[in-house]
Amino acid sequence: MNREADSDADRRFDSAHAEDVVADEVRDTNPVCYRSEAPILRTECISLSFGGVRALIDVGFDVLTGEILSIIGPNGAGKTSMANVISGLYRPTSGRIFFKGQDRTASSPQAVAALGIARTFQNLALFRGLTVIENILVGRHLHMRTGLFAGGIHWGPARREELENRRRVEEIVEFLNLTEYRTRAADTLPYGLQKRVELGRSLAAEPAMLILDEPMAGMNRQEKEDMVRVVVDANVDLKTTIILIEHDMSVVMDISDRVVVLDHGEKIAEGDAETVRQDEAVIRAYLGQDA
Amino acid sequence: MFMKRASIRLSPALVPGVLAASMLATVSALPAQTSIAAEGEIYHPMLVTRTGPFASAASGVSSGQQDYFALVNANGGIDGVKIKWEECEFGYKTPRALECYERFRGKWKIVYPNSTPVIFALSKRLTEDKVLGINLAGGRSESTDGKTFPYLSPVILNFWSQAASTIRYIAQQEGGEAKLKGKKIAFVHLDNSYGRQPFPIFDARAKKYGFEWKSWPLAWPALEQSAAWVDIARRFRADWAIQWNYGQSCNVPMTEMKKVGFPIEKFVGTLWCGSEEDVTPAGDLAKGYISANYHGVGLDFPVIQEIIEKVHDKGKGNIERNRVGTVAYNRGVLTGIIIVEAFRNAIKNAGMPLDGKKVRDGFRMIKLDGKRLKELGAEGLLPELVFSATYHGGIEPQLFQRWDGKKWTTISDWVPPYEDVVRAEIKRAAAEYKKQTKQ
Amino acid sequence: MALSDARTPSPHGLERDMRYLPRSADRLALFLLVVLFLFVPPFLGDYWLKGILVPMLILSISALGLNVLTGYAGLISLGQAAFMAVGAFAGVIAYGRYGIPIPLTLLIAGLTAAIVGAVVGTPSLRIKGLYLLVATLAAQFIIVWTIQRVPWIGAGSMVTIDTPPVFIGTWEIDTALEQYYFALAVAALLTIFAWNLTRSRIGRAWMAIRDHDVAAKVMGISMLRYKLLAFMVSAFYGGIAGALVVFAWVGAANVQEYELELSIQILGMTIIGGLGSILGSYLGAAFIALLPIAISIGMHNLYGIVGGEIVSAAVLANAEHVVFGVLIVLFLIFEPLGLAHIWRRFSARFEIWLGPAVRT
Amino acid sequence: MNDLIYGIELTITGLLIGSMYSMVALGFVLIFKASSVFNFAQGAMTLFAALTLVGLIPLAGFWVALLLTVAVMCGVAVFAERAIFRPLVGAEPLVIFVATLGLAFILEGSAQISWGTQPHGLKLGLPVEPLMIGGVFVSMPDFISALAAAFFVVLLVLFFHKTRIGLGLRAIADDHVAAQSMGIQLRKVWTIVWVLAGIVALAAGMLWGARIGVHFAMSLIALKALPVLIIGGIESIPGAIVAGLIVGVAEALGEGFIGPLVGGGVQDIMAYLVALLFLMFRPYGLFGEEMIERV
Repeated sequence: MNREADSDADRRFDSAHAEDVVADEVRDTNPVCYRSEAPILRTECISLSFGGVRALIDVGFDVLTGEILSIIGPNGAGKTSMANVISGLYRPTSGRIFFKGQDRTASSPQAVAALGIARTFQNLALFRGLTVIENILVGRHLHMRTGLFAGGIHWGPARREELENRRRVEEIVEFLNLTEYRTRAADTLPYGLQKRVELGRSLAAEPAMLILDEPMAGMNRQEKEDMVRVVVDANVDLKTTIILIEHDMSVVMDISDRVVVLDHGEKIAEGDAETVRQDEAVIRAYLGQDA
Repeated sequence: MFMKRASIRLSPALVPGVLAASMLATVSALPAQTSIAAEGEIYHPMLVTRTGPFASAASGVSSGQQDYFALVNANGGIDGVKIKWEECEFGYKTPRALECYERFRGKWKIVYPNSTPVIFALSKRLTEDKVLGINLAGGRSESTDGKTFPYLSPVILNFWSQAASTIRYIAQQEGGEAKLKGKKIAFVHLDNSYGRQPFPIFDARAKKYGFEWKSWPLAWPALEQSAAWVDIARRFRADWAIQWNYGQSCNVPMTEMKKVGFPIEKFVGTLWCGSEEDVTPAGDLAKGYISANYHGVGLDFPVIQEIIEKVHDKGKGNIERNRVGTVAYNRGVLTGIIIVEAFRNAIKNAGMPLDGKKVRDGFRMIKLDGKRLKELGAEGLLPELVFSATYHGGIEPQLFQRWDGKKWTTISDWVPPYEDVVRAEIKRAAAEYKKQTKQ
Repeated sequence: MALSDARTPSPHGLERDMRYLPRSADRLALFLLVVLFLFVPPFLGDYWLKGILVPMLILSISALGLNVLTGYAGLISLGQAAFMAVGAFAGVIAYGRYGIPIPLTLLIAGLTAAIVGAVVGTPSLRIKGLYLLVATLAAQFIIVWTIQRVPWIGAGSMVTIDTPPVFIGTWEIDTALEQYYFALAVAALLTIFAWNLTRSRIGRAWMAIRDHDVAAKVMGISMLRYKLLAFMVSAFYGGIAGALVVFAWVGAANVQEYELELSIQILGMTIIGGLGSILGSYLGAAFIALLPIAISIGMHNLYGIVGGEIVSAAVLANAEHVVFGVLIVLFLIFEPLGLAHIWRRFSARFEIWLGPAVRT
Repeated sequence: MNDLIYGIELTITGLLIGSMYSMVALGFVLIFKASSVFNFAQGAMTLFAALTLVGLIPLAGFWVALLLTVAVMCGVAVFAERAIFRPLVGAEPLVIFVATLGLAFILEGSAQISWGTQPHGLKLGLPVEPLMIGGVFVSMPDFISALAAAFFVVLLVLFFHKTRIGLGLRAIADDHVAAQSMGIQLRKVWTIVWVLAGIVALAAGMLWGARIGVHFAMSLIALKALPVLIIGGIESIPGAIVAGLIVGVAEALGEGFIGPLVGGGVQDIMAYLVALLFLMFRPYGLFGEEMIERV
């Protein structure tokens, strides 16, 4: 409870600086050649209710291939619900979802993952008993084939596959500067590192699209800067389309290609950062929350 | 430096060492427990059950044997050879019995677990080791056939004989087998190997005498039997009911019958539901309950009087004084008599020191006829028993007894089983065993 | 060191990560165990072989299977004894009735149990924890009931099937030592298999499900597939253990030996030994199966020393239960993570202490 | 007799028995509700209580023996809570489950050391003659036992809803952290719950003891409670009661009507089959709360 409140304050304080420092320098080197106007993901009129509570009301937007799309909004706006709908954890009450042009509204989370959508979670969702490397290796799950028998024998192809995937994991570990924690149990790491491991795990899946659910929540300034850098790198170097969910709009404004704003389960604005920043409804929503 | 290393190496080793220590305790303990009997003594390990659900009666059986051994010793032993017994507690748990067996392996003279599952689990081992395994009125029914089962024996009344004799008893009460025609017999039994053994006997006799029988299997522990008894009394409307429960499920029908209004005098229990422990929990509701038995009850046997005089009055009893003369206790005494007879024959035949095979051979020479029983002071305590290399006992008559709320009273003569069906069943089962084990 | 680096092309020491036993204490202990288990038994009497080691190996296999399910996949089961029963009867029927060679028979026993395990495991897709515990308990009762009732199984009114002499090829397994090595070989194979498996992609998937099933789902791990797989592997181990009871220990399949009490004991073994630990399965089996025996012998001796008339045999026998109960509780309080964890702590300390010596 | 009357008789028999199952299940529910511990030793506690009672009756007379037994059960409860479960607070539920196994060993061993292995009768002086109501038979002692069980349940419910401690208990069951912040002492409440479970064990031990005698196998009665828990939901007192009745009826009707088709002996299987059915359609029982996981 307390940590949550503190980090909220931190976030508002730090983010103002973070945007100046980080965003400017990475933006310059950001090539846009692979971006397309074709949506990789299309959500149509998504509604979701639990019992009588309506978490999402007719929300729809496109995510374009190669972009960073941020979904922002005050607490309880329905951001995480939207992420859960996209990743298949919740079945929307109505509406449809298309990924790469195919309707996959009713797909299970596994099927969604197999399509190439990975995500992180707002609250830590690491595999506590596994080491950093093993956590990230789980991210390689869909890229590995080893079955029951080969796994038990651990010889020949199974061993080669394991080595190959471990090599890929090491690259991610290095990319995320986690080398010195490689064999530490995940739940013994500090919070910021755990968030980073979780990002690494989702990157290991080499997803076409990555949903990051408040990756910077509860981080200090340095950690936020690092995280922003990593997100942009993933977008640029790994050519991953990213949906970035953030409670605090200022963090993400400068790295987002476009921003969708949710409030009380409804989409109240969509567009580039500047448009959204000046949108009356958005200001009202955020002011209302702050007041 | 060296000192430091050594101490570090040792101290954490103590941490996971509890197990190792317990193992060591086992090793070091072994020689102590299996202490070798003195020259000219018979060292006799015993499997006993003094804990758990079956301890109530089983402890009496073990102690009864020990009291008889004590009596033999007090009288100077078997021609001067004394018996030194040692217990191994297995709590009616088969794996523990197997461990006990191995712990005393090579020292067994005769094995009496008082548990049918243990006999089954040990049967292979006993045959290999040439040690006779006995289980009075239980165990492997077909081991009456001493040729197929050279090292197993039910000694007295195998399960089929029990069932057959009980049917004959009911026929006698009805006034002859002819009167059984059209009668309905309800068979309430534990739903396990023990409880299902009488099936072929019931089938065969029902066909021959034209009565109808129906089975009410009960899952162990069978402490709740109300639906079965409502069915028996209210729908099936049985003329007779037979119970084949065990241990603490034996007394449950007495309460249930009263509740559904089934007359207790039309209810006959197996001999395994025929001890004090089986009826006392039901209190007054058990009054009038009839059960089978394979031996006489009470204290009125010279041998038991002698035990009281020479063992208990000397303060050397192996059981509370008030349990002497109970059914379980008398079973122990008569088992003791049979074992000692086997020892005696073995010594006479092959001399000391005894081993499993000598005792088995001695067992096969047992001839407990009226004369011998009288000599032993056990007339009426057990039926006449004569064994041979091919006949390991099992086809004997039963007695029937009634509970009056305080004690058992024998109410019948020895009721023999229908030998033909029993023999047919032994033959079939022995053949099946040979087939399974590819002999 | 230099040599091994040269053989490892990766700068990350991937091979190093995949070593079975990174710690020297573990390697040393394993070496000692192998020596102990391979070369010492011929010098032990039949008591140790048949009374202690063979049953312990069999129970360890079964506990290992349950540990895969409970320790790795995080699913609870109280049906392990029933899987053993399935394996025992499948084995005795395959070998005794159809004359299928023993190695294949063991496989059949395991696979039959695995199929049953898959069915029993289906509720795990919807429920967990205590609810799953009772669902598997239902399976325990229903399986045992079915074995008694299906005429084809041929358990007969005795619910027991004896096995013919056990031959592998022309080698008859009839002495205690042969039975021990037979059980040891099966246990070793199954242990290595489980060891590899739990460190593989599949093992990681199980642990992912155990630690955070939602996260596992979005990583593309199929609950249906991996939960049922865990149940199947667990039952497979149980089934083989059951078959070993028949072929290496008792010589008959008797349904009464596979009742709930055994299931509870096996669950106790995995927990006291240490969830998610292969070593723990062995330590736990030793604890639950052997400690009562040690207590019994120990107290018997004490009784012998103190002298007869003070307590009766019955009091003594019951006191063993109390001591055993107290020890269970004490161990859990002292080390809730299990016996294997005690060893892990020791071996870590040993590694630190050994540190400089290894590096030079 | 036609099947309808027979069915009615079986249903009544089942309901009466079911109330006794509820009694046993209640002990589990109480402890699980307050501390999420599945107390496997509940059966051993039942045995311990009943053996102590019948052991004391000849020495002290029924009422004094009853009071003494209550005191002994309080002692057992406090011992269990202090010596076993308090040091294990925060451990995995499975670990605590195995600890209750240890407790069961301790209780069974010490009960037999103290009171011997012989079985005893426990006569509460209930009438035994059957009652016929309009041609339908009703078992009198079962009827009285059921009334006693019902009375006891009402007492428990009153305790939970009307007393301060009871309300605290309910608060804890709902939310440990919140209850603690409201100043409810978890440990004190846990001790009380164990005492209550001990008293429930005594009550169950008396009712069952009057029915089947008091002996070691009594600890096995607890197994009967497990399907009841599934059907009713492990945390629900009304669930335990309703589910007990359901199990009782299902067993009686199953034995009466399905049993003959498959050679009988389905009584115990029925309870588990019904439990499995519930698992399929209502995985968390009639009154249990589904654990909704938040991402």
